[in-house]
Amino acid sequence: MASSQPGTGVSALARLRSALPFSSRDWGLLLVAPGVLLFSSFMLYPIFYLFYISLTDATFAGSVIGGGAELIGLANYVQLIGDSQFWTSMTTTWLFVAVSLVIKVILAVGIALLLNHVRVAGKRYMRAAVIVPLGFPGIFTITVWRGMFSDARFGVFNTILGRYNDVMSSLSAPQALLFDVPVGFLSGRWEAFFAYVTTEVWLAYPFMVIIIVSALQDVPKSLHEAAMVDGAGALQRFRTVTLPAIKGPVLFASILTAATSFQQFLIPWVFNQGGPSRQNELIIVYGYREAITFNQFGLSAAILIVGIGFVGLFMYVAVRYGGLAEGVGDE
Amino acid sequence: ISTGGDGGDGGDGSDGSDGSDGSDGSDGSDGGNTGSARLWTDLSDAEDEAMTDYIDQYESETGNTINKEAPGGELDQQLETAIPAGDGPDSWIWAHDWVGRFAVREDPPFLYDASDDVDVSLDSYTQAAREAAQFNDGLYGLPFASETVTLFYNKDMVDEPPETLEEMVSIMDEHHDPENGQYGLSYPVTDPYFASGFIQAYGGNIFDEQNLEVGVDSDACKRGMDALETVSQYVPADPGYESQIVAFADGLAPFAINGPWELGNLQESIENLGVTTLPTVDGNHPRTYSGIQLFYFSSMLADADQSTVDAATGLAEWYTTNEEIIQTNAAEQGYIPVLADVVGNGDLSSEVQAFAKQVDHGVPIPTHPDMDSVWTPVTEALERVFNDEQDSDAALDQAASEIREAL
Amino acid sequence: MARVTLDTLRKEFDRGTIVAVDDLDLEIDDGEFVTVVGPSGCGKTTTLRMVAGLEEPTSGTVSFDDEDVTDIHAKERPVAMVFQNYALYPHKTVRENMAFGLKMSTDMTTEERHERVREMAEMMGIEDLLDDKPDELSGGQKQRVALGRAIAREPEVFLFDEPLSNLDAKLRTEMRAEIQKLQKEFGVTAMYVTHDQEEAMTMGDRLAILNDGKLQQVGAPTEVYQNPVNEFVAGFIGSPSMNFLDVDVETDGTTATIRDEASGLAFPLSRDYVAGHDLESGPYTLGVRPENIGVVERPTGEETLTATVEVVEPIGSDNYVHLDVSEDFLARSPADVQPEAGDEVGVTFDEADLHLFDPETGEDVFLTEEEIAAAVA
Amino acid sequence: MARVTLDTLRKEFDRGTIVAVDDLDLEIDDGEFVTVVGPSGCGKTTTLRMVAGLEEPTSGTVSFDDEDVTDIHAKERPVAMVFQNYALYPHKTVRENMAFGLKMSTDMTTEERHERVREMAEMMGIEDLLDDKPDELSGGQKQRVALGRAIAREPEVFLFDEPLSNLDAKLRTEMRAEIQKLQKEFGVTAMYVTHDQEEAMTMGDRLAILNDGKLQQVGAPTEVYQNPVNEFVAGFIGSPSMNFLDVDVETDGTTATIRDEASGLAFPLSRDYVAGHDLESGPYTLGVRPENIGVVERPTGEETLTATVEVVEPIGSDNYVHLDVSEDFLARSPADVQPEAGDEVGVTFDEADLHLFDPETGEDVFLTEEEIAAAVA
Amino acid sequence: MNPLESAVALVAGAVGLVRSKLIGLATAPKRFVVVIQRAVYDVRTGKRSAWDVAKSVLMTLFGLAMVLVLLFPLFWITTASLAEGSRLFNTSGIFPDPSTYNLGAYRWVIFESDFFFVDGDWGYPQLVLGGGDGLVSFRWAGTETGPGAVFNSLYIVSVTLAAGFGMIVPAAYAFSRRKFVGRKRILYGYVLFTQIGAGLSIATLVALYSLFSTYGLTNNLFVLGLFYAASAIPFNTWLLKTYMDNIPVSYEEAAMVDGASFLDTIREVILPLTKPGLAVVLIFVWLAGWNEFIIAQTLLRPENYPLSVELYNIATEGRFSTPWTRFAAFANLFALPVAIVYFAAQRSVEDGLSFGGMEG
Ligand SMILES: Nc1ncnc2c1ncn2[C@@H]1O[C@H](COP(=O)(O)OP(=O)(O)OP(=O)(O)O)[C@@H](O)[C@H]1O
Ligand SMILES: Nc1ncnc2c1ncn2[C@@H]1O[C@H](COP(=O)(O)OP(=O)(O)OP(=O)(O)O)[C@@H](O)[C@H]1O
Ligand SMILES: [Mg+2]
Ligand SMILES: [Mg+2]
Repeated sequence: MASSQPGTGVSALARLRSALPFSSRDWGLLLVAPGVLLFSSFMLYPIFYLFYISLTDATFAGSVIGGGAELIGLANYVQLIGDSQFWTSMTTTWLFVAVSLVIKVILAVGIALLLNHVRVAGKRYMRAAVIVPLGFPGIFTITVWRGMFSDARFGVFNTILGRYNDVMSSLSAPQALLFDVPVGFLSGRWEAFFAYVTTEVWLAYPFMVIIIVSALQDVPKSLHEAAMVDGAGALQRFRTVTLPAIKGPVLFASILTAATSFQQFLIPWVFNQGGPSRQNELIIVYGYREAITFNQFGLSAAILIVGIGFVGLFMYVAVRYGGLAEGVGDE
Repeated sequence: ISTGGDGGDGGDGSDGSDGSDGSDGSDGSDGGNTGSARLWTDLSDAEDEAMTDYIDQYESETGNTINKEAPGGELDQQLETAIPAGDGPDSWIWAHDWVGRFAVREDPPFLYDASDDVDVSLDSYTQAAREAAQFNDGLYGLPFASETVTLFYNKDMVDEPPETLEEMVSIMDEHHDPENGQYGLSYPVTDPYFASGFIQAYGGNIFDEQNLEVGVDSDACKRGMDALETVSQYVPADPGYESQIVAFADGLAPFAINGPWELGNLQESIENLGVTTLPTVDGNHPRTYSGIQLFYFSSMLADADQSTVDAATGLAEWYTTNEEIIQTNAAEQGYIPVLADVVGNGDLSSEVQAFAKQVDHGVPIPTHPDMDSVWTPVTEALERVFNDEQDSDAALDQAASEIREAL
Repeated sequence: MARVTLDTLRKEFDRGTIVAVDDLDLEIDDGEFVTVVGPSGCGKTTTLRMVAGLEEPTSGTVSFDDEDVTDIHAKERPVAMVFQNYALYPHKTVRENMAFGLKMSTDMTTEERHERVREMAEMMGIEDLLDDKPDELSGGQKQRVALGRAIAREPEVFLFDEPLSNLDAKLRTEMRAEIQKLQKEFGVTAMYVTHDQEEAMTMGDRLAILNDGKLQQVGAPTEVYQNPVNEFVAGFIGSPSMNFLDVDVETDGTTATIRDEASGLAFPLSRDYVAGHDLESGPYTLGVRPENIGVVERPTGEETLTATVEVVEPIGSDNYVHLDVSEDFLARSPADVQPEAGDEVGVTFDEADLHLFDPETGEDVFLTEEEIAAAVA
Repeated sequence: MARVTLDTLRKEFDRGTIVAVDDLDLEIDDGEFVTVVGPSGCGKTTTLRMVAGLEEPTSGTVSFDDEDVTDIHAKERPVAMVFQNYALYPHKTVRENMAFGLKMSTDMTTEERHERVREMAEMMGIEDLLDDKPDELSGGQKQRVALGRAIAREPEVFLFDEPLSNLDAKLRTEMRAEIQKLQKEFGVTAMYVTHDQEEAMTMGDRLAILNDGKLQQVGAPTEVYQNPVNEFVAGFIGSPSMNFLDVDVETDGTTATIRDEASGLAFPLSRDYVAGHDLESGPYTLGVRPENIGVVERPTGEETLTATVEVVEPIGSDNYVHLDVSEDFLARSPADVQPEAGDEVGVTFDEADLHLFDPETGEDVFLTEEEIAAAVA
Repeated sequence: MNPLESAVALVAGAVGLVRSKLIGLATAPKRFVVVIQRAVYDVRTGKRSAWDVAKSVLMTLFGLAMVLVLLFPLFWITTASLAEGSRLFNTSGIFPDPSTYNLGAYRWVIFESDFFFVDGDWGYPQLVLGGGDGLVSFRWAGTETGPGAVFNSLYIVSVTLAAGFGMIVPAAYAFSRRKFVGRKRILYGYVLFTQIGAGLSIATLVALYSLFSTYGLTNNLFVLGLFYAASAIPFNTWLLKTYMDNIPVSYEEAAMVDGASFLDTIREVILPLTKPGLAVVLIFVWLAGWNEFIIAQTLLRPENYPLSVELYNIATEGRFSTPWTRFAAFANLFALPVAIVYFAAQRSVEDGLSFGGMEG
């Protein structure tokens, strides 16, 4: 056999290739580039622009577009920190994210478990039906929910509560169990908050259900059986087999939906514009209102940049510690 | 980039050729001085149909072209972006409350001072209307109707329309029974526009535009507020507009306080509908805010050809001074005339007359550029009071201080 | 620990269209190790699962020590099972995996449990892995953990479903020994399902052969190997498997000859043989194992048969000589017998090594009904 | 069809930290069948993938018939590959799967392709499956389709990556014969990767043993079996594997004795042996295959050694007798030698069957450098 | 496959999916009866205990009840779309009086609104021979006002789909299979941006408008379609990449060894195997272009409004109130086809969204 010949054509070529920063293997970049380009120009660029606005004294849209705004440095941010409405909005937003997330997860896990259970007949159709809300436009469903939450005596929920009261009082239940109808779902601070959360949960549960169902179906049957043979009852099997298996996907879905919740705009806007008395202005509504109603574009931009910053930070932490980008790092 | 191909943009029918800047009136070929202008509206179906017919009429009479568009959504938001981008309309129709807000804009300006282009005498209009179209000596539009809220009543439930608040309260007492879904009144009481009549009944001003003074915490307003609180006890628990109107429309309340825009709808659902002025409070007529409908002149006209300016202002002049139109609109749309001649003659329907009378008692909405800084605190104050969260005096005090801080 | 009795155990699937297990009777003594073999789909797994309580029998009963457990839930049976894919809880450490069964079925304190697990782990040589997660382990290590988990509970019955089939040959040999050692040490009754010849032959005290849901034969491995009750068992046990030939026997009661036209076989049986066996003329299936066939490289003409060599496969210690006697006819000869492909060779075998089967029923023709029935008891 | 030459072929992964294939030289003759074996991770798959063009060598060349194809893309090499998991396109029918290669690399019409596929399918006995999708097939059928797909293109070089490892024993034997038959029929050059002993021994014309990316020995299977060049090859080839014993040799040039304290071994070598081999005193590793060890049930004391039986595993035709000579010391004896566990037995072997390896390098001590170098050429 | 063929195939696939699901749904009662008969039989022959059957029945009923509760808003609004008048509430109960149900609102949507044709003035497509810029050109005949919002929506969505798929699929493939400079960083960035979507659009509304108007791109359906595609890129690229990661590389290698070129491999192997993933991406990208209205309303002029904007305009049409019946009818016609496809694609969606392999 021929002995080793260092410097044959191949190895020389290979060496040359590895010396270049770009090599022929990088043509994958070409496949990615158009998307990155389109994304950057339509998504990233506006963010930078928004950041620029946040450094100006722009008052209304026209002063931005018409170029009548002047740079004023970080004054808007400084003003923000001193604005009590900003802190109200931040707290409300985080509370909204947290509360809706918890309810969402519990509800979605419940639905997924039930609609994946052997004893439920026709569960595939039920699953298909249950995810349908995701296909409807938000402006439609949210408007409908606003209608249902109407403060009116004849609003859907108030009617239901009224019927409930009738039934309860006919059973001569104590007064404490009755509701004080009509409940002003949209005119009380916590009532409105409750309405937001309910709607948000309804909007987001389908995505979570899908992901949990997928995960449940990936759990090997033999794990359940192993636990059974090990003497574990239904509850313990849920804890030791099911729960760990769906933990990852639930975390994943939680991160994604939480980030969306954080940016929820339509619900508060359509329901009562973040009211009553600006008490429920989620961060985006707050920013939007500062710009549109109060002609404070510069300040509004600062608010929104802070909002985007939070989402970015949140996603970063999630990606870092939530294993969200698993498979990204295998280079 | 073409958007053609699938018929996606074929929908623009008649105005396909005319670009989007609305300032190319000069291409009106041989006519020489005919032009085209772009008009934005946000009207109900019936209003829109009527407007289309009038515009056709105008076009055939003058040879000018008017491109009427309904951008939908919030008209002011559309304007906010479109005008600075040079893509706005030459004229639009809206109540006068935006005059101040837009007139103070510079870099770029939003409105066009048409003092030099308008030939009709401003004296043709009522005084309130005349004032509403002007701001700091500029003429930014022409008025054609006014509106305000007044009292609707169901003749099947109310034999004689009440003259005083006491009379009204006693009728309401008769009917008010929320347990059984019966109410005394349909009235969106937390909306300052609706609530203004009672609050200002004693002569107070929520906001005094002339002197730039906040008056919402004045004693007069506080007394007016008591009156408002009195009637508030008879409305359904939800102050939202839709939940209010339904009670009256379903025949469950004898009274509603609402505007002319509901006239058509309510006539449909209530067989015997009556309209009258708001009852007096301690002998005072409630001073409701009134809005004046204007043809606004947009800053687009500043750089446009003269023919476009003529087309736009011409339409406004022709429309606002055409007695026939004003008369018909009053009859069909419930528009309250502001053309002095029409207001004077007695050909108006009783409903419109009632509205017109109420306008007379009322005051125009202030057009100060920062009125939103007034509305929001007042709305919130009203909500707090309605929800029994705060005493009415304290609420008004708080609102006043918030307004002073913001202005 | 426990005697396991299966009594006319039956399992149907899909409303009776599939009979996975067909009226199985089997008794496994206390501490006995029974291997269950059979082709794919013959019902091995289903049987095991019924014993574990993971599958409900259609009819029949499962008893442990005369106590009928058919209706008792899996989690209450004193059974441990090792699954083919190990079924280790992926999110638990090795320690937690092994302690889980104890936690569920005993009221030991955490410390006691950990102590027990440590002992177990030491015994299995995995004490260094206790804090690892399953996916950090190699196949053999996983297997050990699965075993350890099963043993830790000190079950009375041990069930194995092809536990070694995912391992490579070397590891398989090692683990085989380990399992046997542990089973003996704890004296646990064990049922071991496999489709591996070597495991089947070497591991069990007794071997049960299933086909099509029916029990074919139960017995000591060598017994089954030497005296298969029917053609199926004969062909299934042993590797390379027994050669079969369709033959005609001509007999006059004192002498007899086995003939096969195709290959030119004419094998006279001895008088003793004929006298000792109750043979009639007619068609039979002749069976003879590869290792019982002699290959004579330079045929003298005195051999039973001459045949042409098709292929010679050297497997190191021996050669597999493929002959054209019938399809897939194989002789296993010592490594020093090395004919070339195409050579004519002589073929010999001894009448004592012959098996004759009824071509219809497949049963060994010399066995009585009773003997055949006894083979499965 | 084509001679395949690998010239100092090398593949590094992870920037040189992993050397998967270490300067491999190998020449495969036109029409030759070479099996490649070695432990897991030794670089078998990587080598194959470099021949197929799926992996770019770090250095070295691959040539077909003296034409350097190192830089030629996989799709242009006249190569067919059968993957371990078959890699049948799950969304295509069997027919489409088999026709795909033809469609891609020839300009046959659809009809011609289908005709060819039909022929292939008939040959492989899968003509009834042509319209099925892969997941409706059993393992063996999938394997056949994968083979058919590979053959249909009439490649010049055939590459197999453990194609049978997912099949059960019986099917494996069957498919083994099938592959060999097809390869001979088409005369295609073939490289066959496996870690199965039997496949390695029986399938190839030559056997190449890899360890740690390095070629250890190439040669006819029996040659490799009988004369392994080093301890690794000796231990790797043959099943059950060779027994190793750490021994001391005492020699005075004419006589020599092999000693092992632990087991009490003292084996005198014959004068002829000593004269014929160049032996020095010192430590060695002694290797002897299980089948070369005789077990005497009633030791007379004349045997080489006496030892205690640990376990006897009957595998039907033979018994594996585990002895306490050293760890895992195994003798393979005929089925009629049946000692009980715990029995004292005599152990014999012949000096001709002994292998002696250098305990440091592992090389066979009787081979010269040249001979060792020649073993891989 | 040319674009037309793939579009046809896409539609045919969707129709097939819907059909099979609907057939399944239609035959469900029959299967249900069989299940019940079996259960009865099993109980009678003692194969199952009555309690066992009862448990199944209870669980199923529970599931059914839950589905009904969850879908209540949609059901409720559908009844509202059938009601008389324009109001959402009636003082007599939750649902409008069934005796007043009528299809008036739907008639309005079809024959009077701008849904299909402006002002509901229906036309029909006509091919014109010897047109200006080609042998055959196409125009709408029989309508004075021209085609309506649905055509704008479809146009936007087709641009979004074409651009989205054109960029998402190759990029996902590259991320999954190739190594290249910056791969990790870009992917990381995408993951960070997956959820900055709807909120971002509102936040950057003005910035966007000024960007678009600077380059004269307002009122351009094509550019708007591109914009939606851009907003869909990060999440869907990542989604599809994850899906592709689970397809064994050996299929591609087999194809390569079979002599398939890169493009052949993509077409014959990768794309067919990625189907469920593609289905999900299709749905998500579609929804991105179909449902958005805030940006559309800001950037477009009325003649180009898609359905979503028209819907919003109906919602805010009244001075102070929403004409509910019309709104509901419009929304139902707008969203129902999509929702039905979504319903039918449940299997693919579950497969395509499987992140089960992820360890938390
Ligand atoms: N849940 C089930 N539903 C329907 N049929 C089943 C089910 N489980 C097993 N079967 C059928 O029962 C028969 C026996 O299956 P079983 O799994 O017991 O075979 P096995 O001997 O374990 O096979 P293998 O060696 O392949 O594991 C097969 O025909 C199988 O198809
Ligand atoms: N893509 C890769 N990146 C990094 N290391 C690799 C890669 N492919 C193979 N290796 C490493 O190269 C070595 C040889 O791998 P290879 O797959 O060729 O082994 P093998 O002999 O085929 O093993 P097996 O019998 O397990 O299939 C191993 O150490 C493996 O971990
Ligand atoms: Mg099995
Ligand atoms: Mg390999």
